[in-house]
Amino acid sequence: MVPLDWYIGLSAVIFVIGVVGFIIRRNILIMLMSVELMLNSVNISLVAFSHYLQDLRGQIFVFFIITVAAAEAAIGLAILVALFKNKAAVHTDEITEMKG
Amino acid sequence: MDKYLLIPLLPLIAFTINIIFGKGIIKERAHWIAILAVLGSFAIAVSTLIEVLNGKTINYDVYSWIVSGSFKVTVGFLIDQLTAIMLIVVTSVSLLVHIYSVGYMHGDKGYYRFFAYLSLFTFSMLMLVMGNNLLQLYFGWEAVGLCSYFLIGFWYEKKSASDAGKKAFIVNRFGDFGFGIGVIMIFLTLGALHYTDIFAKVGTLQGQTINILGYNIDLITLIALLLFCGAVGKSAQIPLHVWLPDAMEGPTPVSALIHAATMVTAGVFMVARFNPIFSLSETAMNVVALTGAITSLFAATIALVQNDIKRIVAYSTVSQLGYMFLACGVGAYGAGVFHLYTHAYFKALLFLGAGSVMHAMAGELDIQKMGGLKKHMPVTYWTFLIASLSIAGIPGLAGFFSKDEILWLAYNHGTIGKIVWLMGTAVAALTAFYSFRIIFMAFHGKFRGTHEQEHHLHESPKAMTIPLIILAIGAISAGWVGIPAALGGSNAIAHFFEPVLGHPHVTAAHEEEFMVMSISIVAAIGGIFVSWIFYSLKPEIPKTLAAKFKGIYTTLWNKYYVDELYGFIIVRPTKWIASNILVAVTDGKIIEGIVNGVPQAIRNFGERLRKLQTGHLQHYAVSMAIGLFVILTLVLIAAGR
Amino acid sequence: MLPNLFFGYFAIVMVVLSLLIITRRNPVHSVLWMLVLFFHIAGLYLFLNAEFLAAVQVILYAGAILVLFLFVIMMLNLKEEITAERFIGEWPIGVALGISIIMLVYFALSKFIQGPVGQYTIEAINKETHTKTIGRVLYTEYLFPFEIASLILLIAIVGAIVLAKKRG
Amino acid sequence: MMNIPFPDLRPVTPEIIMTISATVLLILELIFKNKGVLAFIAVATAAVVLYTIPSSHGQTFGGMFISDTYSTYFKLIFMINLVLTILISLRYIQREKAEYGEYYSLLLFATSGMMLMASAKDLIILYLGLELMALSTYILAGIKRHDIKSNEAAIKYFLLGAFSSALLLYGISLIYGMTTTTDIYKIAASLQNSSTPSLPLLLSMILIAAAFLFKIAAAPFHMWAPDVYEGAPTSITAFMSVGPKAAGFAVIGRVFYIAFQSIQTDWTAILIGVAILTMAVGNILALVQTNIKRMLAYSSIAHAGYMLIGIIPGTQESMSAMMVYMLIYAFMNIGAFAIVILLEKGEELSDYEGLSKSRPLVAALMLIFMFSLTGIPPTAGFIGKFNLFMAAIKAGYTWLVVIAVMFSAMSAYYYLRVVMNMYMKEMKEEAAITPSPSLGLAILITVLMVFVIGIMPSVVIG
Repeated sequence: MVPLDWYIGLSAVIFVIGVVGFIIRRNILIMLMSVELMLNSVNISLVAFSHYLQDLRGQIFVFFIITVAAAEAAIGLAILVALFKNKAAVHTDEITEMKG
Repeated sequence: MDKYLLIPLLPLIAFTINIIFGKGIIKERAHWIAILAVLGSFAIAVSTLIEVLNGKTINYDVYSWIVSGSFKVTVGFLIDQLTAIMLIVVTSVSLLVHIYSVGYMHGDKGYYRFFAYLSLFTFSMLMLVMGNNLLQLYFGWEAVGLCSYFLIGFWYEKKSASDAGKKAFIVNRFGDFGFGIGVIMIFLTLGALHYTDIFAKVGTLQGQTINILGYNIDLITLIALLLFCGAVGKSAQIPLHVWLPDAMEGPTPVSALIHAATMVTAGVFMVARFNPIFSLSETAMNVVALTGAITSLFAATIALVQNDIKRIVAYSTVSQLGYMFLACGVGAYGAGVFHLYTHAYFKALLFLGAGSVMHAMAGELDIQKMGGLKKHMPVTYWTFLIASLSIAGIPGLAGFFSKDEILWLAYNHGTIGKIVWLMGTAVAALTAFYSFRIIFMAFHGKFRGTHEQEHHLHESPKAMTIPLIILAIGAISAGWVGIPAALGGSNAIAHFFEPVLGHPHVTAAHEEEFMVMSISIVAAIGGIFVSWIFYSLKPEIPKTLAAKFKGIYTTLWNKYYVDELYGFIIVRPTKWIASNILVAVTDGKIIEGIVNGVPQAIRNFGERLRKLQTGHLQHYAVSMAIGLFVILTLVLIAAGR
Repeated sequence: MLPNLFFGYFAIVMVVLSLLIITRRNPVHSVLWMLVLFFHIAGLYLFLNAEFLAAVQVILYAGAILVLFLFVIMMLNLKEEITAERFIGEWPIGVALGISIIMLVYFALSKFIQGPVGQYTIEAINKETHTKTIGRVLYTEYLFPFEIASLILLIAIVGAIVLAKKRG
Repeated sequence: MMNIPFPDLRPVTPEIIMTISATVLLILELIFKNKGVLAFIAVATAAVVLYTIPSSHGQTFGGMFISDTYSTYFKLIFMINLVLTILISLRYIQREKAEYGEYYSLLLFATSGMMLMASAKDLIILYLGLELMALSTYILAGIKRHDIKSNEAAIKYFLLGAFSSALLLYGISLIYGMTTTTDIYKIAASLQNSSTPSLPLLLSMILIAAAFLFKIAAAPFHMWAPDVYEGAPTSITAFMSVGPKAAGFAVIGRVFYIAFQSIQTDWTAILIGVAILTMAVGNILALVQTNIKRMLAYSSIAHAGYMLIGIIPGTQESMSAMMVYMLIYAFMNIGAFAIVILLEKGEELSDYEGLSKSRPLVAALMLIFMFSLTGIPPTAGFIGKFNLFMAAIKAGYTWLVVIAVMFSAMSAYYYLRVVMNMYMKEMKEEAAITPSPSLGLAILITVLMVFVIGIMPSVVIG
């Protein structure tokens, strides 16, 4: 059987890739995708735990996370659309009206 | 509701109503609320006095604000004989001044504001005298100071008024600084803030010393002197007396209420209240007695040559306050408070009379430009005369009994007592002289002002004269509660105060008392007589004297150059340091250097820090990630070890 | 051995896909790589005996969320996007930070000890079928969070309407 | 077929009423043209909920949800926050042309989310409650959708919020892997046995802490706050500066004290550092602001720093002092925002110059709130700080209190600058105000409470 540690490692790597993507990309859409990446890494580890711990809680949690991720994407994109209507900007360094 | 609580609460309610609705709804009706409130307080104060006369004392905490260990911040009332008298003084004078102000302040654009401040002041003063703990005293102390600041600078458009307000505020800071330290020291050494606890424990401090810069200083003396510092500031004693004469820039009712009858006597009240502490330190007592005597003499001499009617009365106040401290210093606290009580009436009357004169003279204050006012304003004249007779110490009037009690008890108090008695008697003569100088110059003789002013002369409205008459009754009769045994009285007031303030035991015979009494009567009558010769019979004498003793005259005229001295030793060096040294240090930015230096440095730092907040989303995420990274590193290293 | 190889394939492909997602210049490509990634994740779920979740992953993520992304991408000016700078100026810091964090996480997680084993063994689940088990648990034990999740979806709809709908 | 008993709904009655009302409001929005009706229903809901909270104690849904005195207190704060926000919103959202019926519905949903967070005994509920609150707040922050600043605030808040909740999830997943449970109390029991803290546990604790610290806007996770507070509609800024912050503190209290009890020394050390940094950043940066909403944002960061001092000692007394502080903060902060809303032009500090001449009453009210935020007696702010600092001193954190007092003294500088502007500077132009009965009521309530608590602290302490 595949050791649990492998799943943990995989999940950690994808999570950090998501973090890095979030930090370095200028495009808000890609940042949103990076967040989805992070959430998916969490899902992977939760499903793996669920399997190895013989407990369903992890999978139930994943179900909720997917739900929330969908809601989050909908709202995030709605905000982006609202922003886009006022100012055709999808890059974070173009929306620095407020600072200091 | 608790009736004692209502005493300070009513003026507070009046203040709140007037300050909130005064500008819009109430406007010219502001006085009704204020007067009704203080009338209510007065009525309750009278009923409280009756209870106290029947032997009841009240001491309880109304409300605990913060309790944290032995640090208890509470609002509580201690109503004993001392407080009961103070309540009567404060509420009655305040009531009369309120009524008087209806006429005096009529038509002023800050009418509602004036009454709001008066109410606030009354509230603060009542809190001060009714408190049963040090912090409440301190609160009242600062609050009356603040109200005084507002009221002196009431006509803030006038520069001299706002300057005087600032001066009063700053000079009082010096005194209050010492007072504050005194309060802290009492809490630190005794762990108590309530009077009863303090007085119960203060005996344990006896003999303890504290080492300051290598000198062993008696702890009780130190505490007493620190408290006295506050009294010196608030009651305008030497060397902090300079603010009071300037405070006359405020409206006259304010001078009468705050700067004659009530607030300035808070220092005397405080010393009397803390008599268990003062009595334990002979040094402190002597300092109090001498400060009082010197101030009294000093201020009386200045008053001799001033021409501004309110200034003369102001110096007279300083002088009389000195009298009260003199009394406290010789252990005659009861006599001091008795004088405080009689003084409140005749001095308030003098101020209000002066205000009435000013009203008629369209703001003129110089007595040289007055004269013959007697026939134009008879009520003012007669009441002013009664007040002058009372302050001069003519037998039968209020001032006589209280002043005589002080002099007699001082006379019986050892060497120091004899010295201050002599000074006190001299002051009595001087007081009579300068008081009647006003009478003769302002009310008798020919009018010396302009025609326009003469045409305008009139008696003041009823709202002003009625308080004068009531106060005149007080100036006559207030002293009758203290007729000494030597004159066949029972000296009721001394016995009344005895449980709280004690009473020095005097064994000397009545004959000796008559002697002391006669000397002061002779001094008073002599003063009046000389004044009559100088200012009525032969008006050229003062001018010749002034020319002959030019040095003395100018010294007195310039109030012993104290303001100039302070200007020289405090203000100028400070300015010099500021403009020379600090400018050199801070590149011409004096204010930034002192006041804004540190904040500016922080601001500069903030401005730099602000650059980090770029508005760029990623930078925020990076900051979060860095924060996470740092915390992770630190914690994992700490745990991994 | 075979499962390990299978996992190895999935792991490597998923990491590579993740890297591709965050580095592609064209957002459409990122979305498409993400689609592939989601299929792989679904495969991994199957591998972990979570058939229901695998289906949800494909239907919801690939079918709904990514489509939503594509709709929004259509609003962008892709021509300009392709020529624009991809990364922020300080991207090396971000990458360095990422590498440091993964090292720390690896250091911490190398001491990972799994918790006690529960009652839902693979046999027990297989007996009832996965979907049914999940459904039963979801509607009994987890009824409360399920209701909250429904509220979250409701406000997602409300939010989208409030923010993006044309109104007078 | 298994027979499953229907869960006991009594403990969740307040939440059920709240969400039903929120949903009904969505429908009523189509019926009523006058949105004031919706606001009234929302306030009535809050009142009903407040009435049902005390009788709802207990656990339900298999112990996922707990209603106890702790959650009750926070729910009280949420209700106050909700009611005051609605009162200050009514006229304001009309003025800002953002009068959507969904506004009130979303406020109720956000508040339900906070209530769930305060009552969550299970991390799943906690997460879902947090998301319910967060997603509603993102929308509310961006509800002025024609305003670029509002859009910017929403997108910033949203992206960083999503990022932080991903951190939270990762932390939770690790905890789950280590303990096979998501129940806060069972986690504690499971971790009790291990004598030395394991590194994965610390990692997950830090990740969870980061997410919570993000919600309360503590440094270095605070940077969203000034931008979002400035850009969001002012009424929502008031809402956000109290509600999510209180909810954040509620979950910090519960999760850290119970689930992470075994590693208390570790997280205490982190929180001390964070608290000091938060106070420093909040106070120093507030000094240099020229926009009052931004200044209040930094001030709210600083206040979060003070409140963390209540969490650190971990005594009963300090925790309750923190909760009292939160309550007081709710009143004085929303009060200050209410004044900002009252003024037609009130977002820049220079708008306050000479306000005492043109609007003496407004200036006096602002003065009271500024005094209270500074912590000058006899206002509630003083009581809050005194109580909080005393509790910390009694627990032996005198040095921390000394630092806090220093920063607090520094805060006088920027709060009193508003007062200086109002009273010492010359008036540039007559300040226009947009009064309304509801806004007046909100100001009256807040100013009364600032004084009542300030003068009679026993109403909230003990």
